[in-house]
Amino acid sequence: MLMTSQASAAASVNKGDTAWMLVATAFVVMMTYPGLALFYGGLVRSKNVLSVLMQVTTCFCMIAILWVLFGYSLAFTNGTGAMAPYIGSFSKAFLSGVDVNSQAATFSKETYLPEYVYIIFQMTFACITPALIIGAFAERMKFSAVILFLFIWFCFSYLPMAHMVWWWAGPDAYTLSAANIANVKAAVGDSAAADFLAKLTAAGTDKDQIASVLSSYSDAVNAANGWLFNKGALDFAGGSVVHINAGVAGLVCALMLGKRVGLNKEPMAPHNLVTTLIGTGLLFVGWFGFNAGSALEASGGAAVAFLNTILGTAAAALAWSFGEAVTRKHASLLGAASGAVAGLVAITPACGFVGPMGAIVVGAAAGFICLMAVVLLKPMFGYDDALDVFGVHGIGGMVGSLLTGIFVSTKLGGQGIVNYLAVDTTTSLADYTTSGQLWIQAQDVLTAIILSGVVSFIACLICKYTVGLRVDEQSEREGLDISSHGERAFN
Amino acid sequence: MLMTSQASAAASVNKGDTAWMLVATAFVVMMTYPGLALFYGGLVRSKNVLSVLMQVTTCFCMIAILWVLFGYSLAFTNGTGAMAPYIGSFSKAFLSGVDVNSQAATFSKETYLPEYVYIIFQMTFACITPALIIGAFAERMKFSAVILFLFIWFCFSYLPMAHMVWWWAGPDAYTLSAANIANVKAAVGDSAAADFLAKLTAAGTDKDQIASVLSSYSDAVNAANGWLFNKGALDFAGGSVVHINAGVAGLVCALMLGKRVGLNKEPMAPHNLVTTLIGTGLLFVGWFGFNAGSALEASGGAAVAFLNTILGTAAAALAWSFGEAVTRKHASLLGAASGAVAGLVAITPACGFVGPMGAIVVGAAAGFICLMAVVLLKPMFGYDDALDVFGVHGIGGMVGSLLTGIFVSTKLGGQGIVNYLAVDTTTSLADYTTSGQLWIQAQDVLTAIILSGVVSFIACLICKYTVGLRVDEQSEREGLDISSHGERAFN
Amino acid sequence: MLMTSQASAAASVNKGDTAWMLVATAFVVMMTYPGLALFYGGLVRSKNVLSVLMQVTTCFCMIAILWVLFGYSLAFTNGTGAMAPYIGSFSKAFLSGVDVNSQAATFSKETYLPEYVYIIFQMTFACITPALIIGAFAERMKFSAVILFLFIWFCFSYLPMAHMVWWWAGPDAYTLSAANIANVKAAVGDSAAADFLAKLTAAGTDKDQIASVLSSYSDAVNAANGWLFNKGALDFAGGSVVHINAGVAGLVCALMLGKRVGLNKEPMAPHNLVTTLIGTGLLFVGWFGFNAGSALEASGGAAVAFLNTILGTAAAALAWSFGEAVTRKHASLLGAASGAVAGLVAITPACGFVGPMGAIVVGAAAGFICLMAVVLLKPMFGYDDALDVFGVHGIGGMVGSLLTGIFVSTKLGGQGIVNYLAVDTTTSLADYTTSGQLWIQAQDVLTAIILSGVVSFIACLICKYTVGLRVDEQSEREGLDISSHGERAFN
Amino acid sequence: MKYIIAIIKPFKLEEVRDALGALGVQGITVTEVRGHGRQRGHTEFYRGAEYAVSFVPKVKIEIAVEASQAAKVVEAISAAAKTGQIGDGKVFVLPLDEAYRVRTGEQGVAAL
Amino acid sequence: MKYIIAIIKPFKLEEVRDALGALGVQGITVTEVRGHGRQRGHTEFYRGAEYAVSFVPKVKIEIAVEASQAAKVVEAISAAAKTGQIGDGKVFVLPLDEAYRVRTGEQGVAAL
Amino acid sequence: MKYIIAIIKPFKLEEVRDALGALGVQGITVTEVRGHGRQRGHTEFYRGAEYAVSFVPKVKIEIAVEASQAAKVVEAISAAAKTGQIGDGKVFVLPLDEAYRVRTGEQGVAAL
Ligand SMILES: Nc1ncnc2c1ncn2[C@@H]1O[C@H](COP(=O)(O)OP(=O)(O)O)[C@@H](O)[C@H]1O
Ligand SMILES: Nc1ncnc2c1ncn2[C@@H]1O[C@H](COP(=O)(O)OP(=O)(O)O)[C@@H](O)[C@H]1O
Ligand SMILES: Nc1ncnc2c1ncn2[C@@H]1O[C@H](COP(=O)(O)OP(=O)(O)O)[C@@H](O)[C@H]1O
Repeated sequence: MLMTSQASAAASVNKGDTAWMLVATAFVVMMTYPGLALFYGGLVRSKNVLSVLMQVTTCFCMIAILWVLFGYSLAFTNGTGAMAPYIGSFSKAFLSGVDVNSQAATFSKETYLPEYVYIIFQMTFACITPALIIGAFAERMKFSAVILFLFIWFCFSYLPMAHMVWWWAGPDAYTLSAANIANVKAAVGDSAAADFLAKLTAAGTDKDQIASVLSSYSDAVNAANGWLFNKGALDFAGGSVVHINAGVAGLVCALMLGKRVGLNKEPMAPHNLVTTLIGTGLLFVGWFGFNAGSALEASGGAAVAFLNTILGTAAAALAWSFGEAVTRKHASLLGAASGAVAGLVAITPACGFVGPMGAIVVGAAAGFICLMAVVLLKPMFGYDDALDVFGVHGIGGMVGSLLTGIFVSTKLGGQGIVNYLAVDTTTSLADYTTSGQLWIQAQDVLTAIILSGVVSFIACLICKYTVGLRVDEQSEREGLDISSHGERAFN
Repeated sequence: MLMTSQASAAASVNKGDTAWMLVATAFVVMMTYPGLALFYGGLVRSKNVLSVLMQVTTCFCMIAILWVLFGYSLAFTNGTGAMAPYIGSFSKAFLSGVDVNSQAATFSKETYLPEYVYIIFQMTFACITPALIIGAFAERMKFSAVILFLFIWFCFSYLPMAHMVWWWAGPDAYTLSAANIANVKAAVGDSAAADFLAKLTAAGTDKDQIASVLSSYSDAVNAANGWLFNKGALDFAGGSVVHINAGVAGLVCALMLGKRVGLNKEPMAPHNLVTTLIGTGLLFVGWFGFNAGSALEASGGAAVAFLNTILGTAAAALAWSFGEAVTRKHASLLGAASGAVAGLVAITPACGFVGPMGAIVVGAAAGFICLMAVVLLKPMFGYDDALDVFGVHGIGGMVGSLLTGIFVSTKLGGQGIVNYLAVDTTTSLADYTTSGQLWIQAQDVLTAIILSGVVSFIACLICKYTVGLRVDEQSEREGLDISSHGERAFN
Repeated sequence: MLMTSQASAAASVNKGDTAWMLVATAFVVMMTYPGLALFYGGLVRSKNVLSVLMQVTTCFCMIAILWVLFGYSLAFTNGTGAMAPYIGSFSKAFLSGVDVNSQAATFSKETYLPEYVYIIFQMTFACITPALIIGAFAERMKFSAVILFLFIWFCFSYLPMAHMVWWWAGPDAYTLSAANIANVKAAVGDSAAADFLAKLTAAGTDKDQIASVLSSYSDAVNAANGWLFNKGALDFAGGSVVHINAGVAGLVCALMLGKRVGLNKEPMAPHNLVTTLIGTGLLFVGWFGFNAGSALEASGGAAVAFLNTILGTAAAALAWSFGEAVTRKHASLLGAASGAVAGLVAITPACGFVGPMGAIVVGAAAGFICLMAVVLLKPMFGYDDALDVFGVHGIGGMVGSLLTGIFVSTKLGGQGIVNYLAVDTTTSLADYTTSGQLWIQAQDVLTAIILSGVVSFIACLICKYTVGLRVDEQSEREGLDISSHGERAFN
Repeated sequence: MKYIIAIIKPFKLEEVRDALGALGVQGITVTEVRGHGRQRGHTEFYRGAEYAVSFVPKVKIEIAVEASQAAKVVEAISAAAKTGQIGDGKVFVLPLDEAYRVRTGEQGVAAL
Repeated sequence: MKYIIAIIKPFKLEEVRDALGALGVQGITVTEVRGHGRQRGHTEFYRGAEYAVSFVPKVKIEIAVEASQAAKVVEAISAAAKTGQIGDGKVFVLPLDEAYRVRTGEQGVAAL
Repeated sequence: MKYIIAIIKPFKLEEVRDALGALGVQGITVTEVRGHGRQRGHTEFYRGAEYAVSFVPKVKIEIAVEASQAAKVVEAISAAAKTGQIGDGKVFVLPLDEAYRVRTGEQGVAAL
């Protein structure tokens, strides 16, 4: 989103949008806290439940502070030089220059949000993503290592991913005109702005010349956009930025840490599935803020994202239940809840792009595939991804990201693709082909896998050789609640 | 609500309304999931808690999908021929014809919502209503029978009830003018529209003739309205459609299934009242979306519905507590929570019609009467309505529906009745009499009782002779969590 | 806020504001119910959990009813005579004169809310404040005494405090003009209004005379404002009105009741910290409605209050955790949750006034200071404030109220102070000095301490000599759930 | 004196208590236990993991009685706890040397 | 050796443990149980249903001791657990044939 | 017949059960208990309050066996429950006078 403290005269903030985005932000907070904390907390053994809750709590608090110190700035400002497509700058570190009148662009021309609203909305995304990883290394990682790992991962995997996929100049930046000078300056800098305007004036009424000026202006604006955004990668609310990113980190952590003591020997059944159900419900409700909030407006577009979120979730829960009923004779609540989360994950990148019937297909696919991932992949490769972060978020994110490329097609009831990089952002992209878009989506997915994989691996090594990765066996047996936090959940 | 893809020029969508309705929808989701699931889940024995949660989960997911396949269309489109007042058509099956720009009417002229918003808001009502029934047959019904029963009941009891009580052409449909041609066509069809306009032109300035044309036009519009809507039945947010409907279904199921094994011999105390309290709280909060959302606008009208919801609930909880304190020497938390729910149920049909003092009376009445229903009726007739769906929702809904007819009166501080069937919908109905309105309300109540009773009875028989109604005694003793779902809540 | 049934023509209600405030209200309900109930419920022993939940439930219901009967009127109407700065009148008792079109002023000129919205928003504040006190006397007070105490305290401590700090005529009242006659009349009465307008006309174009008329008019308007509001005390969302007020009441109750049987002999560890975590999470989410809702508009100002709420909470949770890690070797979840609540409390008066960096400082200070208060003060003075109402809410509220006076300064990134008592309310106060404002804040704090202390002491005495304060030892040992409410939480 | 330990199905507790009450036996101590025997448990499934749970919930009753009463008590328990299906449980009789009532200091049979 | 089983009021556990510690008895095993005796339970009420709950929460303590120590242990427990009110509980002494310490394989009195 | 009571570490339960199964012992009753012995507990901290928790979670196993089998059973338990670290637990052998199977009315060794 383009941030401009001096928004153009035409720019307007609608209080309905602001109201919705304030609520959407609160909803995403609720997803993490208490939603995710409870979802994960119920799944571990009772001696470790507080450790999970504490890790989620501390993660949330730490990232929230880091977000205003430098995170927001690195993700959502123009970077400099060759790094611009990959990471922003420190220009808004400490939120400098932002005040109650600052505005942030949305996807619609001349429609803005108070920048503080955009900051808090995106903050909640930054907070939940690292927290997702906690499920993978639950029940055995040192608390100090958790903090250090998440700190490193946030800086080097989350922030670049968010910048690459979501950062762009905003629709009004593409309007080259004297009236829109503030946006033009913000997009390409003061001197270049004057330059382009002069060239435009010079072009007079010569259509070819105008087109050439506008095209080179567009290129200049795009130069600072995120790399994957410019490619046209579709990720409405965070399939790659959030879920694949976190899922892969979880897998790497699980591999680096090794298995929990007693795995496959002692029963490790979830200690309280009612707690997990509460978490599931709050995740579900909060996710409406996450997905429909990503429309950035209180509009029909937000409503369709909302509808698709319900449908994808419902289809995935039913699919997972059906899969279990067929293969295990029983459909379990944990299965349905896992399916629901898998559906939520998969519909995340898709929700604003596909149609309702597409959402049902995406959800059903995610339900089946994630069930298979959890039941088959883990035993096959023998890693101990304690709460299936990779199986549900990693795999679910991939399913969703790829299927978005297919079901976005208007032929399949999708919303079609808008060409945000053109002057007229209301036109949909002419040259959409399913295979072409799939390849773009695949690049998005691969980028997340590689970046998160490498960063996680290095972060684990750093933890290992500084604070140490795992607690000792005696502490693990006693449970992290007592050994790491000095308290017990139930008395 | 009238849906029109091609809304008239004057029609406008306010983002403040959209923001509120998106949130209201999320709130109603939260009522069911996790609210209702937890409320019910805490009340059963620990060996059955997951079965209740799973039934609620599956119900929600199934109905959500059915809603977009055909449910919405059958409830909220014009039906055809003689069935029109009782059920809609399949014209919007698969949400065909709906896109992000489609609009749905509200109760105010020229005020619309994105149709997707209306679809999701009403979807959440459709999802929670069948889920309410689960409390009646808890702890003993086969999972397959639960699914089959709820499917049948949704199609044949919920959808017709929603259509009969809530479906109408919307306020703008009553404006016969060339400028409003889109709405006129949507309401009476293309050729009739042309016909009426021609007649109106022909009438010139002759007042009598104009009145006669307008009156026959109104009749034509009303022809496709719901039967009970046309009668003037008042049900702001679902007293008959939701609560009586579900409550009666619960009673029939309890009678058809028989008592739980060990009832009155073994203790069957709620396994976790804290869980029930969480559910109560989330129901309470979510119900603001349910009730104040039913105003369809972010307005003073929504606020009074909100206020009445708090007051009715508070009065009912205090009344139930007081009743218990007098008759049992102790006021219990379960009593207060039950009273709160009874109050929420009773204020549901009333909340937008009565005044604050009326709301207190409605709530207090519901608190006392539902307490008596639960304590006296059940032992008297000997049915095992496990979680008092009939006693709280059925009886509470009746109390609320009938008292709405009384306290709507402006003399008792009520909001008065608007004549939606007239051209000028801002006028309140001149011929309101308490007894007249009470009789209308009684017809509404009786319709729900008879329809739901008959449909539930037949649905139970179908289940009985196909998949079977009850699990075997051994499975019931072991608990449905393990016998039906292969898992335990607490480890 | 000024309420005027006949708002001036220029006054407008924005549906975006209404949408946000409806949601904010629902959020504050969620804070109390189920948030606070669960937060407290998890901290007591399992034999007392229902008693805490029941006390919170009954408190909420009782106050909600009292609020519409007389509470709102006493807090938010002009009082009469010498008492005017301290308490309102009964003019809106039973909400008489309020209807769906009534409007309430916000902090912005010509920006109104439906009065019902303001009534329900403020109702939720009135409901949660007495409920906070319950933590102090948990596990030993008679249920009848709880009700009686909270009733007295609400009438004589909460209502005056709310009136003194928050009641004012609203910005439009300061505009003396014929066009604005409705507001002028509402503020100073019909005859005085005519009088002032006549004087203004008489003043003609004489600047000095105009200034003198305006100044005496301002004085007349201010005469009915709250005492502390006129002083310029800053309390954005209730540092003194809510938290110090409740915290001091808690301390007095703890002292009057004496210690729980077995304290320091038997273990009294919290029975379920997961329940407490759920409560913490819902408090956190709900608090956004509390704090950002206090902006009364969906605006950048609400967003900065929201952001500051996150930051203050995060900083406090980290500070408390850090303090524990240093002094006890373990950072506990209960510590982090307590820190989070301390941060929420402290940022409450500050959230709309300070900047993001200021919020972090306020939060961190509250985290450390409240930790010390809880660990050191209680053993030092030997009172049994069971759930640390004084340590967290009392002390946290003082820290926040005082630091608000410092960090409001624009030099420290704060928002600066607006002079609401001037005709032009957009100007910020010229004569702000840190020491001056600190002294104003101190007066605010001291008023809350003295008022609440005295009222609580007298209320306890009244309870003692009527219904009795404490249950007998046998009942306390058995647990209040069974002895006072006849039920058990877990079966 | 004898110390009788019985393992029974949980839902039979109330009936057993009533049967003992009828015999005049008032003092009973009850513990929730899990049993393993001929009665098979069940299989539980949590996402990828399948557990065969071989323990079944049972209730353990302990009663100290006069030696002469032991036979009658055993019989009463057996009769009341019986469903005829596998897993009905066991009754064990152990020798008891001494018994004391804390409140009064009574000893032996008087303390039961 | 003797196997002592005591049923006491839950809030007396810490005091009893201290009393035993003072005697040099370290090994104790504690179980949460429910007791039925002279002490009456209470009535619970859940919506329409009323239950007379006749069981009261108690704590069961088990201690294996040298036969010679038994009397002192019983006395210590009795003294510490006494409130003088109904429901104070019982102490039972059973014969113990053999005792083993798992860690060391020690046997008999040495294993206690 | 003998009544064997063993206190072991919770995570050793499955191994002990398997070891007993190998011996042909099927009937076991298991209780969750808390133990106090040489193994030290831990300190817990809740806001202002610090508690030294001296009890450690343990599992109690009860098995009624033919007297002749007792030694083998004790040995099997000891072997399976051993970690060599403090807190491994104890095995106690009590005399058992009589045993009955509720379902069939069988008595004595046949009832085990
Ligand atoms: N030898 C034994 N020692 C201790 N407890 C036993 C023994 N045999 C059985 N039990 C207990 O009795 C319960 C019932 O035994 P089981 O063999 O399942 O049924 P049945 O007695 O009907 O053959 C078991 O679950 C276990 O708790
Ligand atoms: N004969 C008995 N066998 C086993 N347990 C007993 C027996 N008598 C009493 N108890 C236990 O001792 C507890 C206290 O006994 P009770 O009769 O209530 O009080 P008191 O010992 O003061 O008369 C009971 O709740 C029960 O758990
Ligand atoms: N004399 C005893 N009577 C009853 N239980 C005992 C006795 N001694 C030990 N225990 C139980 O055995 C457990 C292990 O004993 P402990 O002294 O901690 O370890 P170790 O046996 O390895 O020396 C204790 O926690 C307690 O439950």
